[in-house]
Amino acid sequence: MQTPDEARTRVASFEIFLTRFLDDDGRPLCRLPAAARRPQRLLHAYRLMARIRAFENKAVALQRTGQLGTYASGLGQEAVNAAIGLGLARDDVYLGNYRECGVPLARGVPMAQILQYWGGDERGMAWPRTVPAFHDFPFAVPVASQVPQALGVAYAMQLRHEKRATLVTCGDGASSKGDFAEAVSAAGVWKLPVVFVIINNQWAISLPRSRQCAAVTLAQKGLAGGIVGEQVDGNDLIATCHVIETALARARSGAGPQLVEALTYRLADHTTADDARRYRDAAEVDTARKHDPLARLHAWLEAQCGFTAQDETRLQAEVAAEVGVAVKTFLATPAPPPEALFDALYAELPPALHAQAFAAAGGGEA
Amino acid sequence: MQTPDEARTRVASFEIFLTRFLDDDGRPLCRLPAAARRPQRLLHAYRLMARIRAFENKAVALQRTGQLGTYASGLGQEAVNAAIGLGLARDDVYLGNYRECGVPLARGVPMAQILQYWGGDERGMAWPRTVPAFHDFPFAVPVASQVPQALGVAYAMQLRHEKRATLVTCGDGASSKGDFAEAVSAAGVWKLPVVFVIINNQWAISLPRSRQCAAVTLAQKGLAGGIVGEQVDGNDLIATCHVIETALARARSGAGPQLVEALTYRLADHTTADDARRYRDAAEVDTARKHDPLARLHAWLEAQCGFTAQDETRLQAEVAAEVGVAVKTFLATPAPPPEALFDALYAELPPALHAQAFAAAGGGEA
Amino acid sequence: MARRKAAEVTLVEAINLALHHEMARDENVVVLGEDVGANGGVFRATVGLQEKFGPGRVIDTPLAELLISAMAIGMATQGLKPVAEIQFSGFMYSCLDQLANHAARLRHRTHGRITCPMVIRAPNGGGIHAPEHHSESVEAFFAHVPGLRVVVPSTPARAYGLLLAAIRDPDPVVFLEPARCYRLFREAVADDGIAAPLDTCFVEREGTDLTLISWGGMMHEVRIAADQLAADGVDAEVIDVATLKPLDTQTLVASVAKTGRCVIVEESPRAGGWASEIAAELAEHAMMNLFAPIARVSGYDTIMPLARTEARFIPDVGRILSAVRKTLEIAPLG
Amino acid sequence: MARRKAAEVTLVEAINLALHHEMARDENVVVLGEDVGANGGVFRATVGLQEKFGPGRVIDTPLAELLISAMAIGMATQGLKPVAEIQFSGFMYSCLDQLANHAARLRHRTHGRITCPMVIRAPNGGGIHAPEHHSESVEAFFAHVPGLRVVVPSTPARAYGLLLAAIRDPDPVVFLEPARCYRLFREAVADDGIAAPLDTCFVEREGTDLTLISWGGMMHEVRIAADQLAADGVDAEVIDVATLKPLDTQTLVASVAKTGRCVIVEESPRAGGWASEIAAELAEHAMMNLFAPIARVSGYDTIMPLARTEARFIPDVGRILSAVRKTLEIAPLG
Ligand SMILES: Cc1ncc(C[n+]2csc(CCOP(=O)(O)OP(=O)(O)O)c2C)c(N)n1
Ligand SMILES: Cc1ncc(C[n+]2csc(CCOP(=O)(O)OP(=O)(O)O)c2C)c(N)n1
Ligand SMILES: [Mg+2]
Ligand SMILES: [Mg+2]
Repeated sequence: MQTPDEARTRVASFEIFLTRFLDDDGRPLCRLPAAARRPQRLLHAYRLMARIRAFENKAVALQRTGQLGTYASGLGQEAVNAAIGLGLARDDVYLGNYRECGVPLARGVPMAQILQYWGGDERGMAWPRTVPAFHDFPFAVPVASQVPQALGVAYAMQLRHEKRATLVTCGDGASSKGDFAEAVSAAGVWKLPVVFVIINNQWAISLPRSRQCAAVTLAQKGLAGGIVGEQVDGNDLIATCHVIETALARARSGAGPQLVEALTYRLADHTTADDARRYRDAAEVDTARKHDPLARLHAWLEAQCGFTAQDETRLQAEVAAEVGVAVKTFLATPAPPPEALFDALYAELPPALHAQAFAAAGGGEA
Repeated sequence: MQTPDEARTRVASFEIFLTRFLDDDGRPLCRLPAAARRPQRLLHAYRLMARIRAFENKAVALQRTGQLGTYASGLGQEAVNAAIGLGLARDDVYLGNYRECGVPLARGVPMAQILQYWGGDERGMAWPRTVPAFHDFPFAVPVASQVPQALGVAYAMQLRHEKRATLVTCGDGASSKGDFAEAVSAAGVWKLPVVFVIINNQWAISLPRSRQCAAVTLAQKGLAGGIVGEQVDGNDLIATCHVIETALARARSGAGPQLVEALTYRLADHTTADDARRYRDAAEVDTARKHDPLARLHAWLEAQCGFTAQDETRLQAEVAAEVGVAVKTFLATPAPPPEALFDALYAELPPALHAQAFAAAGGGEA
Repeated sequence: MARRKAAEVTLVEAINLALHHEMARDENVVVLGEDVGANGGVFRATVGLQEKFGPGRVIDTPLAELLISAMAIGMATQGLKPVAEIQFSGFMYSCLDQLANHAARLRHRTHGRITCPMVIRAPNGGGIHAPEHHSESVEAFFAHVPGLRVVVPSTPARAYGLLLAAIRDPDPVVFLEPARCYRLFREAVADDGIAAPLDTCFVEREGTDLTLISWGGMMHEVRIAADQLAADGVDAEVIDVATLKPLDTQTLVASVAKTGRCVIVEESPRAGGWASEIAAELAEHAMMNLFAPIARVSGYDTIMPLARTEARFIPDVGRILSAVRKTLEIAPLG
Repeated sequence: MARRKAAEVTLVEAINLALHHEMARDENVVVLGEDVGANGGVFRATVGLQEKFGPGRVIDTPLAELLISAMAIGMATQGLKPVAEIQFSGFMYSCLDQLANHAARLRHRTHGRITCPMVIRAPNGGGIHAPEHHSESVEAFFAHVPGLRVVVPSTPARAYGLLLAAIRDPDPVVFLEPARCYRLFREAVADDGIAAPLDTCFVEREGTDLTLISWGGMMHEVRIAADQLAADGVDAEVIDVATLKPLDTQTLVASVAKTGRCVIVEESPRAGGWASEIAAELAEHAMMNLFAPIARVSGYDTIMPLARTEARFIPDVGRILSAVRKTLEIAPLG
C-alpha cells in the first residue's frame, strides 16, 4: 500500500513564463515577432519614450524650482508606459496611477494638462473630447483602488458585446492590496476583457519587492483567480509591446482576462518629497541604470534601423520644444477661481449648497 | 534562432496536492499515518463529531420552534471542525466564523454559551477562563475579517519566540474578499506561524464554488503569497487531522505559514433564514450526503476498532443528554439587563456616557 | 408591470417593483450583488429580476463588497446604471473607500468628463432579531461624504418613487432601506414609473405645537407618537427627511420657525449621528425661533446589541414621547 | 531620551519623542505601517525607532491598510500595544470595517474576555500642498463609532502627552495628527513620560465674551483669531477639544453657559462634521444660555481641492472672525 505522502494526488500544476527579446545591449535573444520588425513602429515607440522621459525630467525640474507640486516620476519605466499607450486601441479604456503619466501622454493628453494637475489644479484632468484618452480614468492616487473599477468597465464592454478591452496598471506594492486580489479573482469568474499590468519597479516607496511579497513572481497572483499570469521584461520595449498587444487582442476576442507583470525599475526617488538614499543602495540604482529601456531600444535602432546620432539630436530637440511649449502654457494658466470648488460637484448644484457656493465665491459667510 | 514563443523562459512552476486517506465507505486508500491508527484517538474524534452534529441539529430545531435566533448550521462539516479542534494545542489561538461552532465546542466552550450567543445574548462569548478556547476569538460574522487579524496574533507569537500557532478558518466565499488575500500575502513575507484553513463547503449562500472563483483549487490562493497551499478531503477526518496537525507543527516550529483547503459540503441551508431549494439541486445534496464525514469514520471504526451498534447507541444517548442539559441551561438564562448595553464597552465607562447609561437603565431620558 | 396599479405592497415589494420597472424601461440599468440572482436577494428585494432580465444584467457577484462598489463605479462610467446591493449595511464599510475617494469625486475631479450615476442600496438598522453585525445604522458615515446623495425611504410609496429617482439621478446615491420596515405594513403603490423628488424633506403631517423630525425605520415610531400626541391635544408636525444628503434645511427650518420646538429621532448611535447635523443646522438657522432646546432621541453610543436587548437600544415611542414632553414643558404652549 | 528635558520641538518631533519614550518603557509597544522603518515614515514621525528597537518591533508592512488595522487588532489581543501608522488619513477608509466591526467591539462582544489596546495614527487635514487624496479630514467618520476614542492633538506638548495616554489606554484610539502643524511651530516639551488626560477638553484661554471651540490644525487659526479679537477688546474663551470621542460636553457647556455665544471651527466638510455634534450637544444642553445661534465655520461640502485652491477650502482667520462678528452682533455684548 502507498505511504500517506504517496497517496497525495496532484490536482493542479502551473508554470510562469518570462518574455524577453532584447538583451541589455539591445541585441535580439530570439527571432522577433513580425510586428516588432517594422522600423517605423519602433521609431515611433522610441520617440514616445523620449517624450515621456523629457516630460518626467522636466516635471521634476519644475518641482525643484517650486513651480510644480510633489511629483512621482516614472523615470526608467518609459518602455512599459509606451508599450501600453501603443497597444491600446482608441476605444479601449485605460486606468492607471499617479506614476503612469506616460500612458495619457501616449493617448493624446496635452502635456500642459498633466502639469496642470500636478500643479494642483483639477482642470488638468478635464481632458479634451478629441483625444483617445478621453474615456480613460483620471490618475488613481489611492493605491490599487483603480483595479477593481476596471472590472466594471470591462463588464460593460462584455455586456454590450463590444470588441474592446480594458487595461489597468498598478505597482508591485499595489498588488498587496485586497482591491487587487478581489478584482483578479472576479475577472476570472466572468472572463472579462481586462488586462491587468503590474508595473513591478521593485520598490513601493521604501519597501523592496522582496519584502512586499514572498511569491517568486507577482505574475502568479493571477493563479489565485484562475487567470493567466506572465512576466515580461518591462524595459524591453519590443517584448513588452508584444506581450501587451497579445493580451489585449485576447481580451478583445473574448478569450478572457490576463495578468502581466512587467519587470522594470524606479530610477527616481518615490516622489520629489522622498529621498531614496535613506533606504536603498546607490549600487543597486547604478546597476539598474544599465538596463535603461531607452538605451536598449536606441542600440537596436542604431544597429537595425540606421538610426543616427543626428536623428537622435533632432528628436531630442523636437521633444524639448514640445515640453517647452507645454511648460509655458502650464505656467500661464491662472489658478481656478474659488467657486471652482463647487464646479461639477453634482450634475446640478443642490440648493442645499447654494449658500456655501455663494460664500466661497466671496459673497459672505455660509 | 528561437521563435518568440520559444524564447519565453519558465521562471516558476507549482503543483497543488490533495490528501485523502479514506474512501467514501471508510476504506483506507493508503497506509495510514501512525497517529491515525490509534483507536482511542479516533473514537475521541468520532465522539466529538457526534457532539457537534447533535448540537447543530438541536440548534436548528430550537430556531424552528422560536427558541433561538437565526442559526448557521455546520451540518456536514463536522470532520474539519473536529480536526481543527483536536489539532490545536491549548496555547494556540483560533479565529473562525459563525459556522464553525464545532471548534469552540471542541475547545471546551460550554454548549449553553454558544446557544446563548445565537439566542441573542452577548454573554455567550464571555467564555470561561478555564477552557482552552479562552484566548480564541469570538465568531466573526463579517466574512473574512478574521483572517488578517490572525496575522497580528501570529506576529505576537513570533515576536516572543513562542512555539505556538494561530489557526484561522474561513469559507470558500470568504476567500474572495481582499481581507483574505492581504493576509495570505503578508503571512508569507514574515513567515508567520499561521495556518489558514479554507472550509470549502461549495457554497456561499447561493453562489456555487464554480462561480465564486475560476481557480481550479482554492489552495492555489496560497501561491499569490508565496506560501504552501494544499487540498484535503475535509470529510475524511483522518486525512484532515493529518494535514492540519502537520501544518500546525510546521507553524510552531518556525517553518512558516500554510494554506489548507478542506473540501466539504454544506448539507444544511445557509442559515435557518435561507431556503437552499431556491438555488441548488436536491440531487446535488443527495450526492453530497453520501460523503457524510460521520458515516465514513463510523465505517472505519466498525471495521478497524470494533466499534459496535451498542457503542453507537450509548454514544448517541450521552451526547443527547449533554445537549439536553445545555438547552435547559440556555433556556433558563434570563435576558441581559438593559444596562448591559454599557458593560465592557470601554475598560471604564467614560463620564460622557454616564447619562446615557443611566437613561438606558430606566433612569430617565439621556 | 405597468398595468399593475396601486397594489397594496410592502416596502421591500416596492423596491422590487421599482427595480423591475426601471430595468424594463432602461436597458442600461443593471443589478449586482451577492445572491441577487436565483436567490432573489436575502430579503427578496431582487426576486424575479434575473429570470426576466437575464444573468448579464442581474449579476451574482463573488463575496467582495469593495469589488461590488468598485465595479458599480466602473460600470457607471460606461453609461450603465448599476444598482448594487450590499447584503447588510454593516458590511458597507468596505465600500467607503471607493465611494468617498472615487464615486463621489469622479465628476468633480474630471470636471464632468467622467460621471458616476450609480446606486448602492442596503438594508439598514435593527429590530429584525438578526445575527450580530446585521443591524447597524450607517447613514451618517455616508452622509458626511461630499458628492454623495444619501436617501432613506420610510414607506413603500416613497421607497418606490425615491428608488426610481435615485437610479435616474446622474450622480451616486447611497440608498439605505429600513430592514425593520421591509414587511411592516402595506401601502397602495401605483407602478406608474413616477419618481419622487430627491433632496427634499416630506412634511407628512402639519402641526403647530412642535416638529418631529426623523427618517427611515424610526418614522414608524414617530407616527405612532404623533397620533398619541394628537389624542392628547398636541399638534405635532411630522417630517420625513428622506434625503439626508444634501439636506433640505429650508423645510426643516421653516417648520421649526413655525412650531418653535423640535425633537429629532434617529436609530443610529447618538454621537455624530445625522440627528446631530440637523440639530446643528437648526441651532444655526432657527435658534431665534426656538422655545426649547433641540432634543435628539437616538440610539446609545454603544455597540448595537444582539436580539435580546436590541429593543433597549432602538428608540421606542416611550422615549420619543418623554423627549416631547420635556420639550413642551420647558416653555409651555402659548 | 529621559535626560532630554523640555527641548523645543515640533509636533512631529513630539510624536517621535513619545514613540521613543513608550517603546523604551514598555516592550509590548510595537510600531507598524508603511515605510515606518528605515525610511522613518514619510513625515519622519517614526525616525530612529527601527534602529533602536529593531525590525521586530518597528515593522514595515506591505501596502495594505486593511491588513495594518487588522494586524494591530490581532496584536492587541495578545497583549502587545500596537501603534499603527496609516500614511495619510485619506487611506484610512479601508480600516473602518476592522475598526468599527472589530476593534471597537472586541471588549464588549466578549464581556472583557478579549481587549484591544491599540492606537492607529495618521496625518490628517490639508494645507501642505500635497497631492490629491492626501489632505482629507476624516475625524467624524471614526468619532461616530461607539467603542473608539478619537484624539486630535493641536500642539507639540499635547501631541506628546496625548499619544502617551493613547498608547497606555486599554482601548482602541484613533489618533489624528494635523499634518499642517507637523512643523508649523516649536514648543518646549519635556520628555518626562507624563501622559496628558484623555476624554477632556483643554480650556486654553479663558474669556467671557464668546467661546471658540476647535481642535487639531484649526486651533492655529483660532488662536490667531482670539488674539485679534483681544486686540479689539473681545475676550474669547478658547477650547481645544482634543478628545473628540468621547466628547467632554461638560466643559463645553460650562464655557458656553458662561459666555452665551460660541463659534465652532473645523476643517472637515460641514455636513456631518464633528462641529455639528458639538453644536447639537450645545443646542441641547446650553441653549437656554445662548444669546446667539451656534455658528460653525467648516470646510465646504465639496471635495477637498488640490493645492492651488485648498486655501479656499480650509477656514481661515477671516472666516472665523466674520462668524464671530455675526455672533456678537446678534445680541450685543451685555
Ligand atoms: C491606499 C494607499 N496607501 C498608501 C498610499 C501612499 N503611497 C503612495 S505610493 C505608495 C507606494 C506604491 O508602491 P507601488 O504600488 O509599487 O507603486 P510605485 O509607487 O512603485 O509606482 C504609497 C505607500 C497611497 N497612495 N494609497
Ligand atoms: C463581509 C460580509 N459580506 C456579506 C455577508 C453576508 N453573508 C454571510 S455568510 C455569507 C456567505 C459566506 O460564504 P462562505 O465564505 O463560503 O462561508 P459559508 O457560509 O459557506 O460557511 C454571506 C454573503 C457577511 N456576513 N459578511
Ligand atoms: Mg513599485
Ligand atoms: Mg461556503
